[in-house]
Amino acid sequence: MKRFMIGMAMGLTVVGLLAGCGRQSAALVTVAGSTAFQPFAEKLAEQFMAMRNDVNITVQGGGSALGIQAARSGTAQIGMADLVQLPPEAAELVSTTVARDGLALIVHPANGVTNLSIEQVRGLFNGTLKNWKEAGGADQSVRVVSREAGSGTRSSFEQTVGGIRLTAEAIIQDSNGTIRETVANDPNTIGYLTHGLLSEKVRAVRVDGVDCTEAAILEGRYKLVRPVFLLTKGAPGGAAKDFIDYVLSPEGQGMIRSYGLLPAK
Amino acid sequence: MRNTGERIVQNALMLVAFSALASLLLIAVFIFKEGLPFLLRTGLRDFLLSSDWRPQEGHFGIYPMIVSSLWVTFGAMLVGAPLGIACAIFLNEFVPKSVMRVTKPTIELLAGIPSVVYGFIGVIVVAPLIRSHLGGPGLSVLCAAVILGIMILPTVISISVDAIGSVPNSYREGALALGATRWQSVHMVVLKAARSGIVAGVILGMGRAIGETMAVIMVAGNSVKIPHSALDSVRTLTANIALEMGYATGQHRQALFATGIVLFVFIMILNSLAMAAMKKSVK
Amino acid sequence: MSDPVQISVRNLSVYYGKQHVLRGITLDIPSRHVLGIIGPAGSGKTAFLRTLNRLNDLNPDSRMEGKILMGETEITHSDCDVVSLRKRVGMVFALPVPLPLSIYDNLAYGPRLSGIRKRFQLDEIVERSLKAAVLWEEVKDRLQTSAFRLSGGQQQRLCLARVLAMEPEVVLLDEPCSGLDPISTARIEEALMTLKATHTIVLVTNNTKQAARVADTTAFFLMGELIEVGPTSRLFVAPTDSRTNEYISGRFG
Amino acid sequence: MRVPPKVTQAIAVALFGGATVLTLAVLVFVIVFVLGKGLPVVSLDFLLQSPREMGKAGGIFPTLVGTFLLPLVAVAIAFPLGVGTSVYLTEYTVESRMTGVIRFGTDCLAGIPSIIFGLFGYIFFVEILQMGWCILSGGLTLAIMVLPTIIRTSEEAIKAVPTSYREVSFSLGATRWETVLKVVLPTALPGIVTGVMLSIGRSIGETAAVIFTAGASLRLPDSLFDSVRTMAVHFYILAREGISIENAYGTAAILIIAVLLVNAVSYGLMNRFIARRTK
Repeated sequence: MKRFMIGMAMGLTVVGLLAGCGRQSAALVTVAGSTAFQPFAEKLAEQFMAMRNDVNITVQGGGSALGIQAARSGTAQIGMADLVQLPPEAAELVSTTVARDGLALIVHPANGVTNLSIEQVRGLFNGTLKNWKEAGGADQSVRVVSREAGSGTRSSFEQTVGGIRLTAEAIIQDSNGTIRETVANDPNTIGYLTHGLLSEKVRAVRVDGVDCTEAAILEGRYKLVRPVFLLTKGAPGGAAKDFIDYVLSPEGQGMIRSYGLLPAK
Repeated sequence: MRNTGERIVQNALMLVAFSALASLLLIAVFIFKEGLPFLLRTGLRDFLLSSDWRPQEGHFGIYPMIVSSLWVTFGAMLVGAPLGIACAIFLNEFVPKSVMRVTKPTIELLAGIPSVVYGFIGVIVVAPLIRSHLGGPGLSVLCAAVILGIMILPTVISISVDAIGSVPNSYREGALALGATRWQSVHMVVLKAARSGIVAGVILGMGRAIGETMAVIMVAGNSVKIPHSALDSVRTLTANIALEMGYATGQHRQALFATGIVLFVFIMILNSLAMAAMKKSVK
Repeated sequence: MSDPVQISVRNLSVYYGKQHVLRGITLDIPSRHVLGIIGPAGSGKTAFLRTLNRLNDLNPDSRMEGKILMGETEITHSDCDVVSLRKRVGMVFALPVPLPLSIYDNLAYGPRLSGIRKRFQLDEIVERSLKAAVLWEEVKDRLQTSAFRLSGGQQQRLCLARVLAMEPEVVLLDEPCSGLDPISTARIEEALMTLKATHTIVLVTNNTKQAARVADTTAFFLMGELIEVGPTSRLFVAPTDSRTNEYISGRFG
Repeated sequence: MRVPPKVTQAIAVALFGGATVLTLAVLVFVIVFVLGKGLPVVSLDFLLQSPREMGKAGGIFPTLVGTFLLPLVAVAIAFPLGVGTSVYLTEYTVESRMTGVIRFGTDCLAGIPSIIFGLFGYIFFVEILQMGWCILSGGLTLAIMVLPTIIRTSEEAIKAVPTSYREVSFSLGATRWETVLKVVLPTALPGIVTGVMLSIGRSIGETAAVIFTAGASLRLPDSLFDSVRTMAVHFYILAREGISIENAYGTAAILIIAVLLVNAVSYGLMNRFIARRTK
C-alpha cells in the first residue's frame, strides 16, 4: 500500500515535469540548422562559452530549412541557413550574414578530369553527360552524388550553377561529410561540398579554369559561392545577440576564416 | 480502507494497461494529422503512383520509393529467409540439443548489434565488393538486400526454431518408425506442422526489413528512381523520411509525414498477416 | 483465541461454467469438531471446501447458489469481506505449497498481512504455530533457510503451521496427506487431534481410513451430491445408503 | 529416376549445415571485424575524455553518459507502465474483447519502425510539448518503443508463476494487490528483468528514433532537458561524415561490447529463470 502511494507520487511528479517543461532559461541559447555551418557554430560556441560562463549554447544540425523553422517556432533562438535565396517563410525572420562559403566540385583523386566549364557541370548533374570521356576524362560512366531535396547546399549549388534539373540516377547523401566519403570511395563519382570541408581524400576541380581557393572566392573570380545567415525572430536580443556579435567580431570572423569559411565582408 | 486501496489499485492498473494502446493511437493520430491533409489534397493516386519526386517544384510522387522498398525487402527475404530457415531446421533436427543450447542464444545476441554497425559494414565491405566485381555504384538494391538479409537472420531463426521445436516429438517418431530418414521426416512431417510459425517469423523479418532506416540510408544510395537492376541505387520509404525530414518545411514536410502514413499502413498489414499466421500455428 | 464457530450450509449449489459441480448441499458442522469428507475423485469435495473460504471466486467462471452461515456471518453474501473471511478460515492444500521465501517468512506471511510488524510478536507466533504443527523441533535452528529445503512431509506441516499462525477459527484441509509417507501422515494427524480442541476442522480425504481415524462426523459426496452424513462410528459400520457402503468397502472410487 | 533417401538425407545435412555455418560465420565476422578495428583505439583516455573537433580527436565520454542516461530514462518510464499492464492483463481481468484490443495494440506497437517513433517523438515531444531535443524527449520516445517488449516478457514471466502460490496467498487473507506485490512479482522478477535488459539493449543500439528526439549535442548534459548524443548516434555521425574512421571504430567496439554484455546478462537471467521454472 505504502509502496503504491510512493509509486503514484512518482507518477505525478513525472506528469508535473512534463507539464512544466516549456521552460527556457534566459541563459540557454539553442542554435540549429545548416549542417555545413554546424561545425563552425560549435567551435564558436565553445569559445564564446569559455568567456561567458553564464550562457549555455547548444548547437544542433538538421539543415537550413529546419533552422528557419526552428527559429520561427522558437525551438531554437538562432537558426542557421546557408541558402542563396531565403525561402518566403523566412521573411518574418531577421537575417544576419555571418560568413560566405565556396562550394567545391569534388572528384576522386584518381579521376583524370581537372577542369570543368559551368556548362559541363550542368550537363553532368542533369545527366546529359553520361561518360567521363565527354568531359575529357577516361571512358567510364559518370556517377553523380548530390544532396537531398531541401538541403541548403543543394539549392545554393543548383541556383549558382543555374538550369540544373538533377538526374534521377544521382546518388543522394544527407551531409557534406557523406558526400565526401562517397566520392572518396568511388573513382567515377562527382559531388560538391562546402570548400571548408575539403580533404586529401578527394580533389577539387577547377571551374571555368578557376581553382576553388580562398583568394579566388574573395576576389569574386570563383563563382560557386553562397552566404551563411544567422536567423532570429525579431531583432536579436540578450544572449543570442551577444553570441551573434561575437561571431561578427574580428575574433569570431578570424576563427571562421582559419577553419575554411570566408568572412562576411 | 483496504478495499478502497484495492479499488484504487485496480483502476490505476487498468489506466496503465491502456498505455500501449494509447501510445499507438497517439502515434497514429499525430502522423495522420500531419500527413493526411496533404494526402487528401494531392490525391492518393498522384501521391502513390507518380514517379516525380521534386519537392522544390511541388511534385510529390513516391511510387519509386514504394517499389524500391518492396524490392529491397524482397531481396532481404531472398537472402535471409532461406538461410534462416535452413539454420533453424539444422539446429532443431540435425544437431544435439547441447549444440543448439549454445548456438541459439549466440545468434539471438547478434540481434542486438546496432543497425548502424551493419550499415557501416555494408559501406566498407559489401558495397566496394559489388562495385568492383559486378559494376554500378555499389550502393544498391543488392547491397541493401544483403545487409538487411543478415540483419533479419536472428529474427527469422529465433521464431522458426521455436515453431519447429514446438512440433510434438511423436510426429517425428511416427515418421521415423515408418522407416523415413531424418530428412524425410523433416520435410514430410515437421515442416508441414511448423509451416505457419515459420511464415510468421519470415513476415516479422519482413516487417523489420521494410522498417529499417539508418542502415538502408547508408547502403542503398538513395537515388529517386525505379530500379532496373539489382545494381541500381534506390531510396526506400524510410530513407525518404529520414533523409529529408530535417530540411523539409511546409508541403514537403507534410509529404514526408504522408510517406510515414504509407509506411505505417504497410507495417500494419504485415503485422496483421504475421499475427494471423501465429494464431494458425497455435491451433 | 476466539470461539470456534458452527457452520451451516443450506441448499448450496456450485457451477464451474456449465458444469454443475455441487448440487443442493445442506449440512451442519458443529464447532470444535472434525468433519471428514470422503468420496471419489470429481465428487465435488474440493469444490465444497473452496466455497467455505470463497477461493472459488478466483475462478471467474464459478457461480454459487444457496447460503452458508459461519457463526453470524452469511459468507455467501456478495457484501461479505472475503479477505477477512479468509483470515478466519485457513486452508491447507493437497500438495504442499511453500511460498518462495524462508521458513520464517512463510510463517509470518499471514500475521504481517494483518499488520503485525513487531519482531518479538512475530517470533512468538512463529514458534507457537510450528509447535502446534509438530515441526518446531525439526526446523528451529534453520528458520532463515528456504522453505524449499524441507522434505515433503515437513513442507506440508509448514503449510499447516502457516495457517495456524493466522489464528483462524476454521481450518480446511484438502487431502493434506495425499502425497505423504505414513510417518509424515501420522505427524499431521497428531497435530489435528490436538487442534480440534480449539478449532473447527473440515478434512477432505480420499483415504477412508484416515477419516475413520480423525473425523468426528463423516460425509460422503458422490457426483456433486451429499449422499450421507453421520457420526463416523456409525457411518463406517452401518451406512444407510448402499452407495456409501460400496465406496467404503472399496468397490468403486 | 528416384534419388535414394540416404542420398537426399546427406544432401540435406550438407545444405543445412552449410547454411548454418555460413550464418554463424557472417555474424561472427561482423563482431570480429568491428572489435578488431576498434579495440586498438580504445583506451582509458578514449573512454574518459571529451571529444575535440567534433570527435576527430579526444574521447567519447559525453556519448557514454548519453548512452547510459537515455535507456535509463526510457526504462524508468516504461517499466512501471509495462509491468502494470502485464499485471492488469494477467491478475486483474479475464480474457475479453478489451484484453484482446490491448494485446492487439501492444503487438502493433511492437511492429512499428523506429523512424515512425522518431517522427512522432519529434512532432509530439520536441515541437508540440516544446521540450526541444533533450534526454527526456528521447527517453519518452524510447519508452514507447520498448513498452511492448516489457509488457510481453513480464506477462510471460507472470503467467509462469504457479497458480498455487496465488491460492495460498489468498487463502492466508491477502488482497489481490498484496498477492501481486509479495508473491507474484518477486517470483516473476528474473523474467521481468530480462525484458528490461532486452529493452536497454535495444535503446542503446537505436539511432533513427534518438537522432530526431534527443538531438546530437556533444556537450555533457546538465539536466534532463539537455540534448545528448548516444554512442550509436556518435558512431553514425563519425562514420558517415568521415570525421574520424578510427574513432568511429573505437565507438562501435564499445557500443557492441555494451550491447552484447546487456544481452548476455539478460540471457543468463532468462536461463536461470527457466531452470527454476522447470524444477
